[in-house]
Amino acid sequence: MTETRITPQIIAQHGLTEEEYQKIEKILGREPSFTELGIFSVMWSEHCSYKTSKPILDRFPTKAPWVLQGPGENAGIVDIGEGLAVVMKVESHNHPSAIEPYQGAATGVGGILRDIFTMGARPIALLNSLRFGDLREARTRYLFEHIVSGIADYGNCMGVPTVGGEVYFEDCYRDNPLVNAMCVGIIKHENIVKGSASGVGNPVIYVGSTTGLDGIHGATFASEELSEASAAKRPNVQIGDPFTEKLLLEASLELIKKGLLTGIQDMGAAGLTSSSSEMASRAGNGITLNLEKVPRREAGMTPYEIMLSESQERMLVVGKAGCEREIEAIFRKWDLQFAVIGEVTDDGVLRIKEGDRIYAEIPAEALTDGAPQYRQVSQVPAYLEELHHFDPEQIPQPADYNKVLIDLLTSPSIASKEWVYEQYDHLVRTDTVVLPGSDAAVLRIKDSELGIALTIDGNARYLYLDPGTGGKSIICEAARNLAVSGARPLAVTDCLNFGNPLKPEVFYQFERAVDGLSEACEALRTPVISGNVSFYNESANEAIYPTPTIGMVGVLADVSKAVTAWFRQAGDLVYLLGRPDCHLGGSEYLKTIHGKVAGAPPPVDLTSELKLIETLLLLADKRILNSAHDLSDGGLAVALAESCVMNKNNILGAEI
Amino acid sequence: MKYGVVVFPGSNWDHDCYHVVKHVLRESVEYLWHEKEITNGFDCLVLPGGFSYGDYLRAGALAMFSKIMRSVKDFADRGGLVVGICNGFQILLEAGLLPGAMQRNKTLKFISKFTPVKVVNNAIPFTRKYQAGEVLNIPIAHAEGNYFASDETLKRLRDNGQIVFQYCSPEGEIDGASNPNGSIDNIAGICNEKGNVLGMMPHPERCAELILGNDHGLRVFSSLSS
Amino acid sequence: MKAKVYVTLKEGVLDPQGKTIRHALNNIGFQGVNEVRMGKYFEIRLDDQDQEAASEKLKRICHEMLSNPVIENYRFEILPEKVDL
Amino acid sequence: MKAKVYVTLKEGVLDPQGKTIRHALNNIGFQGVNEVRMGKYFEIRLDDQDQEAASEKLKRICHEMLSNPVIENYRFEILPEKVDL
Repeated sequence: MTETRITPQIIAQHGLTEEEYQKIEKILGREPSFTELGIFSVMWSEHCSYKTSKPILDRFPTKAPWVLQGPGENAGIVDIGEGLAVVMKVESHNHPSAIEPYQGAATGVGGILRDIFTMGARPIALLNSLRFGDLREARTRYLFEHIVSGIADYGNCMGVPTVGGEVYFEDCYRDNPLVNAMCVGIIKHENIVKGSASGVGNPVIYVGSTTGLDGIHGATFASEELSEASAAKRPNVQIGDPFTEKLLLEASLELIKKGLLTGIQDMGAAGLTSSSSEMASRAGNGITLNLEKVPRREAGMTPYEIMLSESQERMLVVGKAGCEREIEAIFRKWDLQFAVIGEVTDDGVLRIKEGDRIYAEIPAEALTDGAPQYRQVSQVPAYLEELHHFDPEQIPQPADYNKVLIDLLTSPSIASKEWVYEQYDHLVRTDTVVLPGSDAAVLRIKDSELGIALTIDGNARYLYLDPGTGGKSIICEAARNLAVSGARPLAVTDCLNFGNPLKPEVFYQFERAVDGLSEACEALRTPVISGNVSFYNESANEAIYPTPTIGMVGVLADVSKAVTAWFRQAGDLVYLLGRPDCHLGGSEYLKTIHGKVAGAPPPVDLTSELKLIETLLLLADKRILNSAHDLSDGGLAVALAESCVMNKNNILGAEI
Repeated sequence: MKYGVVVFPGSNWDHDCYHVVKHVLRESVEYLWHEKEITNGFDCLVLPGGFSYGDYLRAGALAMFSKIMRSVKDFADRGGLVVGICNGFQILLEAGLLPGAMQRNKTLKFISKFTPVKVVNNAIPFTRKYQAGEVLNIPIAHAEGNYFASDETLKRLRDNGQIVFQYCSPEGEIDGASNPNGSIDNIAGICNEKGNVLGMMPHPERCAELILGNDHGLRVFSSLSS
Repeated sequence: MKAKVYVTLKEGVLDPQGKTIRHALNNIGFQGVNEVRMGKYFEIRLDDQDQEAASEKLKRICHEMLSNPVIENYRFEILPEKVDL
Repeated sequence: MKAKVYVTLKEGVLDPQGKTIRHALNNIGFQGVNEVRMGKYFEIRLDDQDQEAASEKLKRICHEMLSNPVIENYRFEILPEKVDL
């Protein structure tokens, strides 16, 4: 079964340490084959195993009576009443977007959509959080334009409305833009499907695009297995095919509705390897795959390449034995390529065969849960000390307050994002009641009075200055954005974008941020139900700001009580809720006007935040508010200005 | 009234047209899969918006070859009512049921926003319940809505009153400033000579209920009922 | 048999993409670019061995699908298989 | 000086449009169409009289704007003005 001789150099090039290799030998009771080494290297990578972040992620609160599915599945699920549930997740596609912005961002949207409909839910909304360098640089404008059009083209073609998001510009993202894509679906409780290979003997079916050489990570070196020619042909860019994905969406939902399958999963990172091993291990079963049956785009692909390929728009389905004919009829109706490539076994082993030769035999559980976990060293960043010596008194009073307000309103991070969201179809499915531009998007649910509100928020500068307080403040901001719209915050999906975790200063940021996020999630009763970690985000080998982005969903008992952010009519009274104390630390004013990033972010009082949310919900429920707007970047002045001019058909003023 | 909503692989707005007809208008409606022949008993066919075949090659280019298009043509020739919305309009143009062609928006960008549109011809079955010159505020959402027609086609459209909708300013002015995509003559919707086939880029099904902003689009459908 | 197909806009038909590209080229400092017209280019591999049959088939493929006769012209060249594209 | 530019996807890079067109052609009865690859075609008119200068300029135009070097190749031909395209 051995192919290439395993050498220490090959092991290192697979990103595995000597100890990890020894653990593999102990698990297998022998030396691994080359294909097995590739499979372990991908499944035990940071991206798939979370081996550095898992000990910290376990601190997140993930339980609540309304949580039907917490972290660990393709996406998280929360009950919203009337037998309905919302499925939600956010994913990052930062590095591919830095290489090819259009395709990188597009395939990011494609991936997050699949995570939702593989749970059996119809995707009903997309949001995204984008971060770039300085807009004055041509490269940044290029990335910005192509990332936005990549997201637009994919989402629009899929017929899923992009209803909200945020865009920030900060020097630290110059070479490493952040592209976080969030998707939300809706489902009846009884239709929920888990990504598990249950039912020994059930057929394992491959459906979707053919397998190519694209995106094979891990070692890129010459050996018998990877000829120079194939290395050259291995484009590191995956191309999105939204049309095939639309067919996959409709076919999958039809299969699920007719109860023809027991499990379904997207072939995402590490493609066939992660989908088969994760589905097997969740069900406590094994899977045997016959690779000669895998539809492929290139001739002469090796088992190693087939198992590690990350071609897009492919799914693994575990059908119910006996329903093969009906399943295949649905794939034919939607003109989809498919093939039965294996079956579920009861020995808990992932067995990879081509013809009658076995290339891999690995306990599935060892792949999904066997990776060692690491306790990284954490150390307070040196910059913190110096930045906290900030005395707001030495900031001179502005000579011309009007000019300051105009400068803030025209700074790219605050300015209107209409140029961006006008490229997104935010109306398809005719459910979008509050369109992009307000504090949160609100969607109605047909045949029900319920409404759901969605937002995605982040404030990297606060976390840069104090990861703990910063983490708390973005949970509160997301919750406030929902509450001002009249929705009760329910749950969080998080995308944790950080630098290299092996640097102690970065790991300090990561650990403190998760603590802050956890504390606020606990206090505001918004548990984390899904998420994603993206490490190694560096710009000119300097880590980006610690940037968690928080997707949050809220529910409205009566969607007609939704509240928007713009003033409605002259003569209305303007109230400021919450403590009006003044903090300049980490403010947009300090950065934009004085070019300073310093001080500490405003302290967060979680009990008063909870009271504020309850008050806003009460006011909305009683239909007392004509509008409500959250104070965030730029503070009170910017919030007032926005409320005056947001509604272009009814521009108003305000006397304070 | 019995409606048939045609579903191509890649259609997205089929759900929404179906919803408006069934739940808002309370008329009977069925989905028609693109590989089926149309049986009789239908009064109006809706070709919905979306990205049929991913809009690969050209918007609507590949959908034209679906089996159902032959019977859509026969249905139209017999005087049946056919409305093509956005991608549906592009398919009608590719299939030759309506004259002219669509090109990429002048901004080369996808545009999604509420847009003022003027009803120029209120004498066809789809626009009977509008006043002539009425300004509607209807969402558009497309990347290829830049309508082109040769000079003689344009002349024929004008002479026969086949121009049904034109982009305009909120006050009803038809000028360059109020043209979102570069469409010739600000054309947003046209019909065939008999007036039983309508193609329009704006989405009436997206504004057929007050909760979505306004119900200006509803009368494109309700005009057909008595 | 390999074929190259060129689909271009007819005279007098506005070319929004060509116009925008020319404009962008001037903006980044390329002088003397008088006109840019953008079209589609296809490389097609056919089974047919016989030049005549291939050309007949290509005509129909171009006319019926690859080009929109209302606004586009098409041209194609057929190359014997062994020529590297 | 007139130039023809051909921009095509690199080998191994998936071409969803070409794939879907080939599939559609088979569906409507065109047999023996083994592969369709779709790319872009440009006709550019330049002021430059000198072949060398034009070629130099075109290289930069293709590299910086008309093609995406990460996933696309380009080729161009320069024709003296009087040749009808």
